[in-house]
Amino acid sequence: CCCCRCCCWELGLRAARLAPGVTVPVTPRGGHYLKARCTEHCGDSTCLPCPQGTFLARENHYNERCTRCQACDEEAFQVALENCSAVADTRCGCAPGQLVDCAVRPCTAGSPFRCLPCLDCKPPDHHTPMPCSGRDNGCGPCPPGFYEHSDGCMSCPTSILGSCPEPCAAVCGWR
Amino acid sequence: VKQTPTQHLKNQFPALHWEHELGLAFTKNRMNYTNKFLVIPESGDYFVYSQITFRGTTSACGNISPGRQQNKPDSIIVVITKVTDSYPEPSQLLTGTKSVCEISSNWFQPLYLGAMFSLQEGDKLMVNVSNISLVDYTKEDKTFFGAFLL
Amino acid sequence: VKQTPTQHLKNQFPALHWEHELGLAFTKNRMNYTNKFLVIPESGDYFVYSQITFRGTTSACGNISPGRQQNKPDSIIVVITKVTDSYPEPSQLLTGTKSVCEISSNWFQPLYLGAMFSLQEGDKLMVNVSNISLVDYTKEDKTFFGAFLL
Amino acid sequence: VKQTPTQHLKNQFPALHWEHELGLAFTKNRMNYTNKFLVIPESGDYFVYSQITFRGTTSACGNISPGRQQNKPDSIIVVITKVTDSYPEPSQLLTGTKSVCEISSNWFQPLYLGAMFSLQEGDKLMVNVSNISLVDYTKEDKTFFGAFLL
Repeated sequence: CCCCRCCCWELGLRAARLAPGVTVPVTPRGGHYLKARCTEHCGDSTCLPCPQGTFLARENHYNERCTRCQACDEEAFQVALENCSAVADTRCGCAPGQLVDCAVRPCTAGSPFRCLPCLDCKPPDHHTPMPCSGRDNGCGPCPPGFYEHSDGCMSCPTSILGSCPEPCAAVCGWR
Repeated sequence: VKQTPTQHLKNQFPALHWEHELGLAFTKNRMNYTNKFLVIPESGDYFVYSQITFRGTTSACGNISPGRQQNKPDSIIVVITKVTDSYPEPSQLLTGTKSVCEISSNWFQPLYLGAMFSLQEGDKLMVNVSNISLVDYTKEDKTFFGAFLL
Repeated sequence: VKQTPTQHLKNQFPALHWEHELGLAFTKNRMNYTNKFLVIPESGDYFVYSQITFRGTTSACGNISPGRQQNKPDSIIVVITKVTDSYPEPSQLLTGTKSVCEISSNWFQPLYLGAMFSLQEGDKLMVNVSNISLVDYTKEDKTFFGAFLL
Repeated sequence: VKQTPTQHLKNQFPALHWEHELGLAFTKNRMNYTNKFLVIPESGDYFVYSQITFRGTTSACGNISPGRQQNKPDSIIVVITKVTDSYPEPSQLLTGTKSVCEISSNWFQPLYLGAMFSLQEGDKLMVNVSNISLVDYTKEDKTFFGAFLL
C-alpha cells in the first residue's frame, strides 16, 4: 500500500503505486523538501524545490527544511569549484595555479584551509612536470579530502553524482 | 538567524547582516528580522545569545624573534547592541572581548554570549564585531544569533 | 546529562557517551537518553547547549626554537549533531572550533555552545568531538550537555 | 545582576559581589539577591548562566627566552556554586577553567557558563573565581551572572 510520508517522488510516476504490492521503480529526486504532507489515504504530499542557497542531496525523505549551502572563505582566497545546487553543497577549493594550505595539523577532510600561490615546481629533468599541489608552501601530495587535478588540488566531491577519485575514498568511497 | 556580514552603523563596530529564513535560520511568533536587526514583537523577558567564530592569520604580536619585546595583542570583540525608540543612543547588552597573540601560522576561535534581558516591543537587537573580515561566515553552525521570549 | 565519553559513530567525529542519572545529571518530562543520544519527546522549540572542557600537553606547534617557522596549530572541535527520521543524514546544529598552539607544558580550555532549534518528536541529539582523548570528563561541572523545551 | 567583586568565603575561591538593581541589572518574580547570593524563590528548573571577563599582564609562563623550558601555565577559573539548606557543603554546578600562557604584554578573555538545574526554594547561587584581581568588573556587559525559571 502507499504511504504518504515519502517526499520528492517523481510526481509523474504516481501510477507506480496504484496496485497494492505491485512495485514499479520510480526515480525519486533530491533537491526537494516536504512542504505539506498528504491529507488523504494514498494522496500526494506536496514537495517543493529547495530555495536558492539551500540543498538536499538525498531523496526518499520527508524533511521539511533544506540545508544551507556553505560559503567559501574569500578571506582565505577560496573559490567555489562547484556552486551549490539543489542537490549538492558548494565545493570549495583553490583556483588553478594555487595550492591548498591546510590551516591545522593534522589535516582532515573538513579542516579549514587557505589558498596560496603555487611555487614553480620545476621537476628534475627526467620527471614529468609536478602539478602544483601540497599542504605547505612547496609541492607535494594533496592533503586528505583533496585530489590532484590538472595543476592543483581539488576538494573531493561530496555529492552523490559523478565518480569518486581514488584518493577520495575516505570522503566519497561509500557511493 | 545565520550570518552574512556587511558593515553599516557609524561610531560603532560594524554590524552583521544575517540570513533569517534558509537552512537552520527561522523567525516565528512575530519576531521579525530586518536590515541587521532582530525586532522585538512584544515586551517581556528574552534570552538573547550569539556566537561569532573568528579566524585570522598570525599578527605581529605572535612574531617570536630573539630579544623581542612583548608586543601588544590584537583583539576580537563581539557586542550585542540594543537600539530602542525610548532613547536616542544604542546600549551594549553583552560584550565578548578577547586578546589575540598567536604564534601559529593561523588561528580560529569562537566567542559565545547569552543572557536574559527585559525588552520592550519595538526594541531592536544587532550584533557588532570589531573586524568583519575576521568573521567566519562560511557555515551557519559556527556563527549565529538569536533571541526567544521566556 | 554529565560526561562519560566513549567513541562510536563512523565517518564523523566520535560521539560522547553521557551519564544521565547520577549527580547533577537528570532527564525529565519524557526527555530520554539512550546510547549517546538525547531523544526529543515532543515537537517544539528547544534550547540545546553543551560545554566540553579539553586539556592536553603541548603540541609541536607550541615548540619555540630560534629561527622557527610558524607552525600550523592543532584544533579542538565540538559539534552538536541532530539525527532525524525525516532525512537519512545527520545535520550539524552547533559547532565550536578553536585552534590550539600553546607554549606551556600543558593546556586546558572549555568550548561552550547554546542555541534554540525547532525539533521534531523522535529527533536525536548527540555531541561529537574532534579528539576524545583531549576531553576532560573527570568532573560533571566542566563537561556537560543538555536540552529543554521552551 | 552586574559585577562589584569583593572577596569573602573561606576554603573556596573568593565569591563575587554583584550589582543587582542599577543599569542592566534587575531582580524580579521574588528572585532575591543578598550578600553575593541569588536566592531561589520557588522550586523548579532554572537556567543559570554567567560570564566573567578576565584580564592580566603577562606571566612568567609567556616569557620567551632562548633555550627556555616549557613553563607551567597560569589559569583562570569560574565556578557557579550552590549552597543549600539540605546539605552542609556547597556544590559546584558549573566550572569554566582555562590555562593562560600569553606572550603578549597583556591579555583579556571571557569564560561563559550556562546550563539548566533543578533547584529548591531557598537554594543560593554564587559565583567564585580563582583570582578576583584578574576580573574585569569595569563594564556590566562583560561580566554578568543570572538565573531564570523555565
